[in-house]
Amino acid sequence: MKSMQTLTQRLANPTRFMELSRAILPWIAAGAALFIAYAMYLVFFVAPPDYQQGETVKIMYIHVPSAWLALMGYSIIALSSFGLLVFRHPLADVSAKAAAPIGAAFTLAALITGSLWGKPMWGTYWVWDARLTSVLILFFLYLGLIALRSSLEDEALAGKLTAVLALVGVAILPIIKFSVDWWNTLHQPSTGFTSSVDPSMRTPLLLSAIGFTLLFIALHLKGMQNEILRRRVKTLRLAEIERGDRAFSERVE
Amino acid sequence: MFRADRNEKFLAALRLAGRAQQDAGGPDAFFAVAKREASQLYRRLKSRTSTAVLVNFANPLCRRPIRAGSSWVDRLFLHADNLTVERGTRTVISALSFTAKAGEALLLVGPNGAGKTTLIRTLAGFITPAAGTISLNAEFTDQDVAEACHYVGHLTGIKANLTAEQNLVFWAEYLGARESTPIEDRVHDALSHFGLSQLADYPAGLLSAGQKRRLGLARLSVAHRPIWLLDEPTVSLDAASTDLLAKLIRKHLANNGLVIAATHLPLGLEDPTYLRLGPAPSTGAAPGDTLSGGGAP
Amino acid sequence: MDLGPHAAFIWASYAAFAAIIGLLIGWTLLDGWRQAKALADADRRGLKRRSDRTANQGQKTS
Amino acid sequence: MTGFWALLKRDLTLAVREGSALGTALGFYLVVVAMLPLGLGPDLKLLSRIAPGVLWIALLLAALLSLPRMFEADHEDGSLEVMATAPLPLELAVAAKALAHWISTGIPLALMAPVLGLMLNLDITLTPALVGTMLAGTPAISFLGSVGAALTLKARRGGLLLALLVLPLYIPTLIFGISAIGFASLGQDGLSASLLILLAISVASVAAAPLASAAALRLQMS
Repeated sequence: MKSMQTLTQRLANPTRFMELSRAILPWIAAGAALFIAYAMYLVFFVAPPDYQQGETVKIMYIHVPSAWLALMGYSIIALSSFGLLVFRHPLADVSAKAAAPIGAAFTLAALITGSLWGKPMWGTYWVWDARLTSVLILFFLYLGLIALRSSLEDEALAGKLTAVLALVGVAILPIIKFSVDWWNTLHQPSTGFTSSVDPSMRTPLLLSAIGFTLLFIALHLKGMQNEILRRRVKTLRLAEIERGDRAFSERVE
Repeated sequence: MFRADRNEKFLAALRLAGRAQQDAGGPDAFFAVAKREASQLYRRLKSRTSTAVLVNFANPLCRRPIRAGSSWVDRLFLHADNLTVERGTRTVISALSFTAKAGEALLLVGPNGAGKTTLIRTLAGFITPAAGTISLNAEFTDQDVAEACHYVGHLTGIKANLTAEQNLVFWAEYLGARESTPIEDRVHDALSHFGLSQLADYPAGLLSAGQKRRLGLARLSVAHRPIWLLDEPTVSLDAASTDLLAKLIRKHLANNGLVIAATHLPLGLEDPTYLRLGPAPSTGAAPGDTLSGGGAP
Repeated sequence: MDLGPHAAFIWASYAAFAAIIGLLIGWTLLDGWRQAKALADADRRGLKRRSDRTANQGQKTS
Repeated sequence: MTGFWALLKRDLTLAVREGSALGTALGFYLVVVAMLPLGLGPDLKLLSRIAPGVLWIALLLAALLSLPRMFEADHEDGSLEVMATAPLPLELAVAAKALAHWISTGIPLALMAPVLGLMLNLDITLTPALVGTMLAGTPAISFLGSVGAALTLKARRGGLLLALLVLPLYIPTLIFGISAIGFASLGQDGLSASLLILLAISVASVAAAPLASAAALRLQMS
């Protein structure tokens, strides 16, 4: 915990963070593009069809990373919320706010690809099975976070309240997962990286997962930069308004 | 409802208007005549049928917008004739009569709860008086009094999510009739008059309380209305803004406008007439003192 | 690259995925550009942040 | 009449700027529809039979969420009173606001219904009938809702009271909406009869509701 502390402290200062993130962002983006391109090449030209599903298994290469990134996104938000409420880390709120839409987008992608994958496999677009339903509920939690934050005027308060909601969400998520699993276990056991997926399919899946994770991090850093710039613009405007107000009232005396 | 003969008269009016349009040139004259005919019809309807709501619905078609910029008739006046207004069970204003003439400022004075706000809201048409009438002079008789008034209450009427300029453009379009100067100029003049032009494209939510208040007052000068009803306009205004407001009021009065304000601070006006409401202070001035009284608050 | 009988679903899911992630990337870049422009506009209007103002307080004579 | 378009334009810009009103309504719609199978169990045949009814009722509830804000926002910052002194009568102002509510909430909800239909295993051929009936029915929801919003403007728990007042008014729209979809599923041409009645209800509420709302607002302001 000690080294992590100093790292986050060093990043605490927004300008310091801007310089650092501007430096590493292009590398991450390039890495993401590289991994994704190579993974897609493998998926479409090299990977063998599944013995049962045939070619539709190709959807797995984007469905599984999306579901994984949906969960990673929520854990980033939970971590940032914890940092904001406990350590009062100045950038935690920015990180939580930037991660929410990206996580929600990947959750939505996981839902859509999952339902399109479900049609050939189970005959209907939407099947109320445990794993898809859990991802759907995760999507609701994301919507809740974004809606709560956007409906409060005072940004600082909105950040803290959303952090509380995120922590409540992360506490309840395993319970939801368990109850939904108990409620209906139609879905095949989750394709862990090492389990029944045969080696030739595992490498593209791994590469695609790494690629999309890098993409997530790149988007997250860029989102945080935008948020910092937006707050800077707002403080500048408020300063000008306050100075304008003072100058106006001094003008007459 | 339209009997044949009335129909005939209406058509005759339209034909007359058609001919009038050729010599006067331009559709405006045609609309003016058609509207005057319709408004007379509307006034007969209004007096006879009790369903004010339904008739009100036909209102927009027969009203004549107040021609802005044209030299107002300097004999514009607002006359209240033994006005009685009740709030719940309490009679707040009883048998009050007064006349306010163009170019005059009428300041309502009196203790809190004396009915200043109630009188202003009655003039603005929000409260229907228990008895008595409020009317404008002959020139605007077919006008609803409220439509000739700017009402400035305690709230600013500013939308936080719109920029300062968008707020004023909306009010100019919504309140103003067809006016000579284009909306952009009116908005820019209003913003510069109140020292807000620097913040024109900032969301109004970011502005300070004083600036929001001034933006609310700027509404007075973007839409052209002869009568200004101000309910304690100087509350939460600093000295500089009060001075600007006084300047705007003086310009409005010079332009034959009429201002009725409930205020504690004298708005720096030369010779406002005072109308005391509520129980007479120890100086013994009778309530509802007629205009000539002019006792200092 | 024959995608078998259910090719339509594979293409549909990749297209949907690309659309969502593409929109996300596009929106993030657009937002970044807009904030940078707003900041540049604010600087052009001579607004100095408190820290900048105190920083160059020394040099300015006024 | 320029005031009418100015007010409509302003309300639509505000609806876009404050995205959360629409977002909450859509989110609520999604959650209500998604909760139902969790309650009733994942039996697809049962779900597909009750799908139209569920989608319609969830739409009514979702539309209710954003109704209280229709007049509250303007009441809080004083714009409502200034609007009452405008040349445009209050009835047309209320009509503009209800129309803005329909465009910014009613239509998106109706267009989202087919997506949720997938979750309830709604038979795809019914989707056009579903969206059609919803687009025909939602004007009545916005305009009748504006009456409720005007009545409960100063009530403390306005949202709850509004739901109680307005839901009974929605019953005809609900009944004819569902029957129109029912006819469509049987493939008869009965669809046009129920749909026409649904449209009649909507047009009637567009014409009559503003009168009641404006009268209620005038009382609120006096």
